Amino acid sequence: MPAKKKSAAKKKQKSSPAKSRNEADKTSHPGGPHAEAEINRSFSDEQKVETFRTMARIRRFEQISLKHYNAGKMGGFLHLYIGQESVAVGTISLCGDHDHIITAYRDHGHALAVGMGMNECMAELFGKSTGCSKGKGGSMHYFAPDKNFWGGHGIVGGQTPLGLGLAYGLKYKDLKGCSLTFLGDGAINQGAFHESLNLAGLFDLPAIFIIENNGYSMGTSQKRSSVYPPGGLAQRAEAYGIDWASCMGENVYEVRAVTWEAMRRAHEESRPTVLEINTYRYYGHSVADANAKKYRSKEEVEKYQREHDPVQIWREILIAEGVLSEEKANKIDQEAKDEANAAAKFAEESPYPTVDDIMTDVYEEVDSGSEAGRTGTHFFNT
Amino acid sequence: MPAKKKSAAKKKQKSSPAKSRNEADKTSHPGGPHAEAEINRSFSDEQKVETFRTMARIRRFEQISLKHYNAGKMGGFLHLYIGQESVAVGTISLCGDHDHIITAYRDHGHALAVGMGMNECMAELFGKSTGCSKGKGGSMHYFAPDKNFWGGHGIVGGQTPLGLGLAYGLKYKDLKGCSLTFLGDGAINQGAFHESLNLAGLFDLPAIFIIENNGYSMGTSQKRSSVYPPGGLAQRAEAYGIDWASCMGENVYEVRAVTWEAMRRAHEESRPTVLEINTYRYYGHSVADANAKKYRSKEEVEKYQREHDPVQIWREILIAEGVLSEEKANKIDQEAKDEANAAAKFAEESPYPTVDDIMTDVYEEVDSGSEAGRTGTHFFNT
Amino acid sequence: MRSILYRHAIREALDEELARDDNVVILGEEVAQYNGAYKVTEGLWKKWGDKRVVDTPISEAGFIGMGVGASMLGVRPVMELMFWSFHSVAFDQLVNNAAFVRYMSGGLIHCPIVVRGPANGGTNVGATHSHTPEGLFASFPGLKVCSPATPADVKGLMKTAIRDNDPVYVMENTLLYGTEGPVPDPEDGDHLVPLGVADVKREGDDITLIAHGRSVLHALKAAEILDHDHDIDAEVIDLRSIRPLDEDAILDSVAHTNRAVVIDESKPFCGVSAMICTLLQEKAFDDLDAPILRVNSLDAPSIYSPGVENDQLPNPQRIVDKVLSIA
Amino acid sequence: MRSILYRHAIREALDEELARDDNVVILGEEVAQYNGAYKVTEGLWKKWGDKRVVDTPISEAGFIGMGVGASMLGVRPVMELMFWSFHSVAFDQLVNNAAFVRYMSGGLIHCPIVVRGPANGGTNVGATHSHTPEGLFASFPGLKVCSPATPADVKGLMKTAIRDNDPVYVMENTLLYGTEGPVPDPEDGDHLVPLGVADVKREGDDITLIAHGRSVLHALKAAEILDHDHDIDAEVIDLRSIRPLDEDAILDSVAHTNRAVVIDESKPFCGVSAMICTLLQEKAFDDLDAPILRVNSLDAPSIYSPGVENDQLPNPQRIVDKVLSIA
Ligand SMILES: Cc1ncc(C[n+]2csc(CCOP(=O)(O)OP(=O)(O)O)c2C)c(N)n1
Ligand SMILES: Cc1ncc(C[n+]2csc(CCOP(=O)(O)OP(=O)(O)O)c2C)c(N)n1
Ligand SMILES: [Mg+2]
Ligand SMILES: [Mg+2]
Repeated sequence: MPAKKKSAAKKKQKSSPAKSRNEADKTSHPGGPHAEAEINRSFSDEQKVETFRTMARIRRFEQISLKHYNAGKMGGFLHLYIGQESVAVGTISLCGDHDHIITAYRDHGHALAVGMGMNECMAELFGKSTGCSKGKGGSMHYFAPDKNFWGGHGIVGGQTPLGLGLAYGLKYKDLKGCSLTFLGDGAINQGAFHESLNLAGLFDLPAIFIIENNGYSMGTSQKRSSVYPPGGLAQRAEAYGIDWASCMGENVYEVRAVTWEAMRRAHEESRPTVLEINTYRYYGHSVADANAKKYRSKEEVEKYQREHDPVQIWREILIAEGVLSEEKANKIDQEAKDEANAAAKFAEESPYPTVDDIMTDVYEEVDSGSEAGRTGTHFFNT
Repeated sequence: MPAKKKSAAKKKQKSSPAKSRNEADKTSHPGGPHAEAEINRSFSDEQKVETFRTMARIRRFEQISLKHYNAGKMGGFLHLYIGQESVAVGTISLCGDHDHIITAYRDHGHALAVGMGMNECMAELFGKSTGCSKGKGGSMHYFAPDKNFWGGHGIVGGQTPLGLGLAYGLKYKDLKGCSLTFLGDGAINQGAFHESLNLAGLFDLPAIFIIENNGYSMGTSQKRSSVYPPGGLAQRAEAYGIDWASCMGENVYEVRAVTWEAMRRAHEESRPTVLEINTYRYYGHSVADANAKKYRSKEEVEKYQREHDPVQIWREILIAEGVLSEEKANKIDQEAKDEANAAAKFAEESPYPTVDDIMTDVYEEVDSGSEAGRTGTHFFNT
Repeated sequence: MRSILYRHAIREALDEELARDDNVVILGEEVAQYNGAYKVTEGLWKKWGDKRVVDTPISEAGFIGMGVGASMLGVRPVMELMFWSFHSVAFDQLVNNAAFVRYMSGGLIHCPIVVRGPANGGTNVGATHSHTPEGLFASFPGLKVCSPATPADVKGLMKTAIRDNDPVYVMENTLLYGTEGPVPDPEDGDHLVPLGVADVKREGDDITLIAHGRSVLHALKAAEILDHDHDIDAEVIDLRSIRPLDEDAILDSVAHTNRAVVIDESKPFCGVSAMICTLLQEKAFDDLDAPILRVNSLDAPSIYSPGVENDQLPNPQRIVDKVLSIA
Repeated sequence: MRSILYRHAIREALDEELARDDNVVILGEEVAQYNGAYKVTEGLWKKWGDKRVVDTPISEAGFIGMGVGASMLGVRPVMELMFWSFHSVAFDQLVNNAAFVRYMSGGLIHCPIVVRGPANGGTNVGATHSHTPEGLFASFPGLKVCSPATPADVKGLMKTAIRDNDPVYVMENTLLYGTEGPVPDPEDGDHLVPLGVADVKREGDDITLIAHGRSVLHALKAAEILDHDHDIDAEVIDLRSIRPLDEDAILDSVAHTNRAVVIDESKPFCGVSAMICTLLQEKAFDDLDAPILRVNSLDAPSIYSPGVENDQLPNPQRIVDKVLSIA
């Protein structure tokens, strides 16, 4: 994680209009104009490569999960993060010791970005006791509080007050940090999010809400679910006197530059920000999304993949910068693939929780055998 | 109710800045500039006097309720509308056959404005079976669907989706009407309101949300409960691409002119509007508000009463216009007082519901003795 | 009789009611263009168009409240909750506005709304997505709740619910959508199942198994095992409606068998199973030869793991064991 | 022992815990500058300042969720719901996030939050403001719920709740705020009442009256009448906690008296009273000489009318009548 540097404050920072790869190529820096942002100038080569590795690992992790989901190894839902890697990785690459992360059910990318291991993540998908949540949470409910990662939440918008609470806790404890709360473009129409924005603005909390706008909530395009101001979804922040920005999410430099402004504002001014980061998901809403090919055209998907793929773009930027070579990139990718396959093997070979395990982790006081946990009947199995 | 006339459409109409009585006096029309608005030019003398009568009746009704509340004749809460009369009366004076009204718990003013009788309203406060809700709803839950009045709702913000639904129903049934949904300045921070705004904008519904900003939600001043854009609370509407306006509520002409723009938009374009109407309550949040004199100064209250009292202002305007005389005004006021006292007598003499009455009005099918209401056990009294 | 899927039985009910009454409108997330997350509304948007089948944003409080408001004006909204689990974000609209508006208005207003969707565990979607709130809603006077187990029942109850003038919450089950069963042909007339009438799904003399929703299938399976392996002849009562509740059917059966086990996928604290036990011990005290026992989901949040989730839920073996302990 | 008001006992508990642990923070509508809608937090803002006692906007979902999030980081928020009735707009945060985050994280996270406020009828505020959701919340594993009846119990349970590492929902009662009772002096040491321990508020041999919250006072009054007028010696068990529940205390008493009446202000469908009956009939089947009867609020939305609301609620006379029917 990078040393934090202060960057110049801009009150209402709207990122320059979306640049496709081709446009970006025309600027002097191979990474586009945002590469010159102060926060990116202090981004070490090693960190850049690690960022690429994390993105490659997410992509491979998701691909291998998909394979095993289709083979019937998992239950429930599987919401893939493929196509959005740069968002979690770019934003979380900025996080220091007191910055905290929380997201919705499409959480694998964020989990790997904060440093969770593929084994525990994959085992969770398989529902094994070696999973990060011991097989109790599943795909939608990854957690790693030791890595400042607070989930993985299944109820749309339900995590937004929790993210606000993380910021509240930081401020309460006088820690210089912030919370990054990720939500989807469909989630912005949940009441809890609106309440959270007003509270964030009113209490001057270091809370950053990141709308990952991938264009769709299930089969509903953004225009069919929301009305919003000309500046886009993030501009709703003005209703609460909150700063906002929006940007394209395909380029790590841009994601970092825009997010850093918000983090700086949180750290230095204890003020919230709403960000809209435009991105795209390549697969269906979840793997069970039977209509994935109906509500949007093959052409739309393929065009995005061709012109905006974040892993490919970052790879090319780093190669153009001379930070990465083709060989090194391929090697990283191969390692990611191997790691994901190994994780699947690990998951496959791990045991399921036992029936007794169903009854633990409900009450902390019971698990810890404290006096409070031993008094009265906590469970009513008959 | 006035014949509806189309007035010129202004897209985003922001009323002229607040005018105190003295300023208003300086304009050519004794009723201030809004008196010249088309909708007010078609406001007949008779209607103007009736409007005054309704305002006087509300004031007197509330005063007499207060007296009997303090004498222990009622239970629960009593949220007085005194100070805000022009808002309910001005807006509702515009309503036609297909315009519908819904509000929160501070509902007596709206109830009398739609034409409910003092007897049924007062009896409801006393909890008598002759009350509009048979004593079942109480002060917060007046209803008169035959007068397009849908309550009276106790959960802050909870009525806002219902108001939206009234607009949905009108549009669904192809009726040219709108819903007026009243809410307080504190209620705007409930999630359901935000969800309703997005839905109203998205579905092009003829829904008008009227924020009666009386400066406080219980003991919390507006600035301590909300962050909002420079244009005020209504400007939050921009987050949903919805038109908005704000105005002072003390002058019936102004309230009507601004509201009519919104109603015209609803009727002609099936588009929603958010209005902020600035007003003031003279008494505590409810009569039980022990701190009413602590969170705001006596001077603040008295200044408002002196300079902005809506009943007094309307009275003076109508006298200046020659529509009303001092004597006539006094007579109307005396009649209102007598009517309220008679209503209290009616209420006092009316019977309470019986214990059996507790069990009716739960299921329509049971009450009507329909087949569906006779099948199975609906109630589980032991 | 023709045999159709549970999901198609619902669709048929919706389709018929859309045809019967112009005021019926289907609303919910992904119900129109997407054809429903679980394909229950498949084809209805295409057939009935934008006015009658409406996609909503992810704003359950907003759109359910909107449905309640519209219903007061005489529209008859049939609202889909993609999962009943999402009741938690619309709770106020569901339990205050829908349930109480009639009462608080002294009977002036009625609220003919239907809210429907799946309410079940067993699909490895974890604690937030596996709520079974039928008892929770049935505890609010003003609401009606049903939980049909078969294609015929879900069709008949759905049509009844839509015609009912009170709010009715229909709890379906994703694990039943693909089950098949006989459903009367529409050409033979309207197929309606009244609310408040239980159904004896299997007759028997030795013990009464009382269930609703998917638990009925477990009970029937358990009854077979009991018959075959233990010579115990179990009667299976399918409650179908939770409120109104067919007390007579329950009491009659237990008067005959003198023993009962209640199977209810909800958690054991409170819930429908506790209500049935309470009723029975009160109203059939002298009929009972043994305590009424219950088979519920194990009392923890719903676990994700496909390896053990089924062990958390009622299943035939757990029912058999429970029966054997008192029979 | 000194005698203080129920409301002051709560305030004392909050004050002591604010002093004991810097992480304790009080949040809610009007809790600070206004001193609390029911004056429970009177003086605390003045004493502890803006950081420790915080006014919130009317955004229950937002601020309760905020409390849950902060609690995960080790803050110990004590959140006031001005009325527990307003749970309906914060339900998702209360039952999904607070209750399940520990489970879904495999035990990695704990959520030491307290939500408190009054939950009762009897003050003529109508159906939306008279919810008694103790059974509703107790039905969610992961939550703890208590409902204290006396000043000493509310103080002791509140302090325990604040120190507990799981979410605890404390249901107070506006009609109890002004009642007085003995509470140990703080100088004699911390007064703590454990969760999960019922209290025999009156000993007796003939029948057990089981109650919680204000119903305990009705039960005690009824016991006096039964003693005086009918020579029936009733034992009164105050559950105090709903979850964890002191099953032993209930079973022991009924083993001795062989009869029970449960008094619970909630509506009769499901609810705590149904749970107690279910437990008793299962675990004390052979001890029971008569069915367990219940006294609940009449099964309709809560009526406003001051003329009859008391008749909808449990009251001593209804308890006496019920006891006489089985004793
Ligand atoms: C309250 C609630 N309503 C509905 C759902 C079902 N659901 C899960 S994800 C989803 C779409 C969310 O879309 P978006 O917020 O854009 O996130 P994305 O899936 O695109 O990442 C829906 C409707 C839910 N989980 N919670
Ligand atoms: C959801 C909910 N939270 C809290 C309350 C308690 N309460 C009733 S009115 C009120 C203040 C509302 O203020 P505002 O919206 O400004 O309306 P006003 O009273 O000024 O008319 C509060 C906090 C409630 N009834 N519902
Ligand atoms: Mg999306
Ligand atoms: Mg106000």
